[in-house]
Amino acid sequence: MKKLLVMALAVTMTASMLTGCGNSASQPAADNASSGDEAAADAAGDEAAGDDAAAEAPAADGAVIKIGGIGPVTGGAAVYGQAVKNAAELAAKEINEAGGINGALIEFQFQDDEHDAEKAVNAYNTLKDWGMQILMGTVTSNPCTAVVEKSQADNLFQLTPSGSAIKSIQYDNAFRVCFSDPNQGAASAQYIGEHSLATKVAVIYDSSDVYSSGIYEKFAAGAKEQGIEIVSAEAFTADSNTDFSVQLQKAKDAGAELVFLPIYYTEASLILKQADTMGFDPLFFGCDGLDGILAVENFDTALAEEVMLLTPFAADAEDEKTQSFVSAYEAAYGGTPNQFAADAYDAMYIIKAAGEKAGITADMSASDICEAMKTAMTEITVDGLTGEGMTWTADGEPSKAPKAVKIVDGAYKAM
Amino acid sequence: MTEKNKIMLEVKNLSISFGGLRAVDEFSISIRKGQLYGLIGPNGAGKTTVFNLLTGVYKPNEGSVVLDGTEVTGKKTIEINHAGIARTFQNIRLFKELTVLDNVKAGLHNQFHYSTIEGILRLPRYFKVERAMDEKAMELLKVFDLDREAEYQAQNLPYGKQRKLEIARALATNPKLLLLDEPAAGMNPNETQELMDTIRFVRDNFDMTILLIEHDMKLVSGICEELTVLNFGRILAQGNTSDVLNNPQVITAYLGE
Amino acid sequence: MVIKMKKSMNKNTKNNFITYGMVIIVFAIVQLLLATGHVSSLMGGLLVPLCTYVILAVSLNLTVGILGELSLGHAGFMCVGAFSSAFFSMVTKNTLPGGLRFFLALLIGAAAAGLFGILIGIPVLRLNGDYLAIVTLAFGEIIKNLVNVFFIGKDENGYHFSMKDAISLDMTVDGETIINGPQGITGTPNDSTFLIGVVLILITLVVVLNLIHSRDGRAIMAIRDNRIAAESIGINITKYKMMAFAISASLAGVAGVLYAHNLSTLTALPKNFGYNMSIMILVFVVLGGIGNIRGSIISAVVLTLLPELLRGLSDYRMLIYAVVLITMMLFNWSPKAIEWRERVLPKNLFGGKTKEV
Amino acid sequence: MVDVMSFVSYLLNGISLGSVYAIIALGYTMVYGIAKMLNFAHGDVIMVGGYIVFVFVSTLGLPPLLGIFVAMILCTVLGVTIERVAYRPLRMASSPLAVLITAIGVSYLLQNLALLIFGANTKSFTSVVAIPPLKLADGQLTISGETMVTILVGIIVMVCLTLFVNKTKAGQAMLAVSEDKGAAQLMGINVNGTIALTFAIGSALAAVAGVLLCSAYPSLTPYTGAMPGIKAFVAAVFGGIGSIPGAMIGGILLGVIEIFGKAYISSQMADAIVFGVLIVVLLVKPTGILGRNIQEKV
Repeated sequence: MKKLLVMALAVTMTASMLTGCGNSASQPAADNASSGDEAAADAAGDEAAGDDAAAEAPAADGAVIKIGGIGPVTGGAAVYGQAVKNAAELAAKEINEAGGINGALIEFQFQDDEHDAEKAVNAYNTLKDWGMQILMGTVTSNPCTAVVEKSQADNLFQLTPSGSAIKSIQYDNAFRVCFSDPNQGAASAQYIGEHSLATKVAVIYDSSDVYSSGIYEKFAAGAKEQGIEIVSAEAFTADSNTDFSVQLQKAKDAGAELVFLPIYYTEASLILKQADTMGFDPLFFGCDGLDGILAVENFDTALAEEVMLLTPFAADAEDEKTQSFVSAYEAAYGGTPNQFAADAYDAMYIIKAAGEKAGITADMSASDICEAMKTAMTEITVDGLTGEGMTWTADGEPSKAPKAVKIVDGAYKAM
Repeated sequence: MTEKNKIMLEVKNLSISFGGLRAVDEFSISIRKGQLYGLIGPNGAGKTTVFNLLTGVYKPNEGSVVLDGTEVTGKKTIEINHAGIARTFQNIRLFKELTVLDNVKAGLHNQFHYSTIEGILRLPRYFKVERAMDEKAMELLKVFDLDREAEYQAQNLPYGKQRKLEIARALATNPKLLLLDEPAAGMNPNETQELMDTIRFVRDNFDMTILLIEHDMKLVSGICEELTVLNFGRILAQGNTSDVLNNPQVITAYLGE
Repeated sequence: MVIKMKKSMNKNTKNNFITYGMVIIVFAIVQLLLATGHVSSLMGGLLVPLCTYVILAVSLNLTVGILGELSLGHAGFMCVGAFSSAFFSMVTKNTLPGGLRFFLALLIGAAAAGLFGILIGIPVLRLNGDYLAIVTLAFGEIIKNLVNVFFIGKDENGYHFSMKDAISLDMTVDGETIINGPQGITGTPNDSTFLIGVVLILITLVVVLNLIHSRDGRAIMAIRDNRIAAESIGINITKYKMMAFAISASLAGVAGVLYAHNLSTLTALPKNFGYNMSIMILVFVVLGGIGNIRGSIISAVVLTLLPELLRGLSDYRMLIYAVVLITMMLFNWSPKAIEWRERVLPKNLFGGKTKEV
Repeated sequence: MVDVMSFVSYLLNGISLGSVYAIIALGYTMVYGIAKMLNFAHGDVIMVGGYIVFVFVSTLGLPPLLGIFVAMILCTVLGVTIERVAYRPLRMASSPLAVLITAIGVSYLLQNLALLIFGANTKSFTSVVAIPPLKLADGQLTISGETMVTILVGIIVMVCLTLFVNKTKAGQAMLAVSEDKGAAQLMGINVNGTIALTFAIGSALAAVAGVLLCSAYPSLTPYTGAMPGIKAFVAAVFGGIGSIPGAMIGGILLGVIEIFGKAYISSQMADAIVFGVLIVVLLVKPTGILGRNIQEKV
């Protein structure tokens, strides 16, 4: 039996080496991965290099900057990782068509982490073997916290599009595009307070999720300052996220005028439907996780009427930049991009902007690039899909204004 | 009372019902030390149920069981084994995936001791005790002519040898009373003859008291000194082997009306 | 006669030493490759996880293969070991030297998981078969769920505890949340190394293999093969079931310690401590051969490496993984495939039918 | 007054959640009872059923009933194929665990196939139930049309299955196979055929369950079936696995316990409560509420 397993291992390795061979020719010489005779790792590294590279051929002189991406493209959180992967590949293609970064083309590779910290580290190491110079990731918070530990040790520049926990960018090599969780929670409380939307608020949050519970905590603190009373705060978990009748019933019984939903749109669409069924019609207020709800295939947008959300991105915003992104994304991948896609798209352009400011070149080591980028990040100002005039502080946090939008007639309307 | 006539097993009025049916009704028996005692009766008479009552698999509704002066009525199987009753099963229950040797060594479990830690760290006592266990187990296997198959997996033994191994395993627990449930079932006449010799040998050399259930009349009349006949859960006849076998009621029960 | 006995003892011992030797040789080769810089980052990063999964597979095999009970909650014990030890390490991060701290963390993780094994074993081991499986699954999910509502913080007034949210900890401004519910524990020191991992594998193997070939192991396997007969020869069923279950749990706890100290972030997600993980470990055990310890080691390694090696297939990766898993299962277990293998392939390739332990 | 009202409301919500568990559990218990295997892929067949109806009804615009019919047929084909290819070769394997692991492989396979074909994006399922919600007590209590239909379908399925098993020849063959495969074979029963039929029925039920699950909770992803599948299995164990009415009762009880746990104890610990109750039930009654007690003969 065990010999059989050994054989299986051998077959797998041989097979993956064979599939890798066709592509390995296109691997640039600049590959600084430790090219060991550890057959397994080589096989994986080699083929991955050619396989995922986002459709752009290296420049004639072979000068490419290797940008890696990490996020879940399988498993329960796949929807976020796939959006980031698609948008980043789109951005890389556009940047390359426009001449790349300082003349060097981008080679982009995205690795799956299944929304698991350990797999994320594996993905990071795979990218390192490939010769990654800059990391655009990871998509989800907890894996991001695990990876930042490694990227800091390697002194590799990391920009996460959507890793929103405080500790996800706790080192100076890491920056992010999205708001941090506490930032969103506080901003939401402030917005509700300042616009006198409600005095009695109920919260429904995902207690098994870092993002959701992180926002909730700061929201609760912020609400106190604003004099908003939280009349009910009910949780759900990843294992029981289909029925929300209890949470809604409690909010209703407590007389909540507004229900704050610091959660993702998949669950939110169910909550809206169930609230409608039970005839509960308060104001619903969400954060950037709610963006995407209108793009859920076949969703009855009437249910989301009057829902408000603080989001840096709205897929049907009127500005030219958003519209061209959305149409390009739809043409390439089908489906409307969500805020994760927008964050990733911005991330690639931010890397470009910082890279140009720092004057990075393809032959620089990852560590040199990191040193240059760290400084450049605090000096640049980027107009992106998720914010005008975005700037960064040395601790990695972005400074941009959240936009509050309201869903009217099945579309976002700025408030 | 002399040592020879000491009562080893004293059962009084043992009864059990399953859903209203009296499976065993007022069963009483008295077996002297060193005796070879037979329990016979037609199929479904309740013989195996008596064994299950004696070994604590079932708890009796009424009655008492006294083993060598110790009350064991209603105790758990393991306590009864510790008190000194060991058994074999009608449908063989060996430790199939263990070796023949390990089956017997499992039987020796409570005769030899070393702690879990000594076993895991393989301290000197582990080797010493294991060696002693091996020797003792091989000695027992030899009695049953199983020593050459010591390393076989128990499930690979031929049927007759599996029956013998079960007896060896029961003996390994160092019992005062051995219960054999149809030890000759499925054996050919030669094997049965051999088994009879073995059972006698065990009785004589291990100073054992044996109660056996058997259908093979040749074996029963050949080795049992006394018999009890069960029919429909009740005692039909009891006493000296030849007397019982000539009892007209017994003959009717066996041959039918 | 005596010669024969010695032989049997030697055969077991020899078999065990082949297993130890295999681990040590692989370790030596990897060390050599590491020293000469021939190991990729991916492989380097996988070394500790591989050790973790090997320990998990071997420890579950004790329950499934040796005790013969199906447990679907093994990840729960790993979770207990991981969180208890990570909590300890966080608390003593600045007071104890690294080596001693990790040693104590290992003991704490093993003890905590073992204790849970006993607590859970008391009710659970009365059940049989699939019912036992479903109850262990339930316990695993309960552990995961409870860890997610655990909040422990520390400030100058001492420790604070809550099972609602971090706000309820009611700490002063510079208080530090150590276990933060779903956000778990962040900043655990990275104490796990490949060397420690391999040493722990060897310890696990010594414990499990020597247990199997001892008086207690015989009793455990006797219960597996025939509970009623085991009872009839005076073996204490509850005691030995508990012993196997608790040892299995505490070894899973050790794996949890290794896991927790390999990543700087520790959270209890369905993915890493839910029934998915329990099932994954069971897959290692069954694929490697139930009761076959060496098989567990190999299949844990193969199945952990496989998805990483398939990374090049990008979108098709997990699909191919599923297909390979099904195919391997059919090939390894289907009576027809076994027959075919024995007929077509040379015998020595598969080492005959003898059951190895 | 509010308290009584909300209690009744929770109860109704629990029943409606439970009815979904119940209908999944019926398929689970059927397959387990006959084939004696934990079919971990059952939840994923439910997901496939959901996607098929989604494609035919929401995208292609077929009438819902026709869509359900198509889904039942396709799921039946899928179920029988899975049984033939992945499970049957292992039925005689030396350990029953082999087929359990293969079922897990099949579960991964179906999830990842769906991920490749439909993507990870949530699809919003249009309810196939056109009945408006029933409002009671001035609209303070509502019973959705989906709940009413689910319970009704659950009862119909339960009655039909019971009749089928007890009154038809094929059903009797199933009982015989579930008692003793070897003896059934000797009696001239086609064991392979009977088990295939069981999978066919179980998978058709999974399609129905998928439609009702997605109608009640209209979000469809490749992982939609996994957790309800596990919970429905728990429900089947609750009720006494193998027992058809047990699955129905177990499912509804599980739903009610889950909702009450959330409402009156802690919404964060809902899972722990559900599984905790399961453990208590099994310790008191080791074969579930309606399960038969089987003692090993010595």
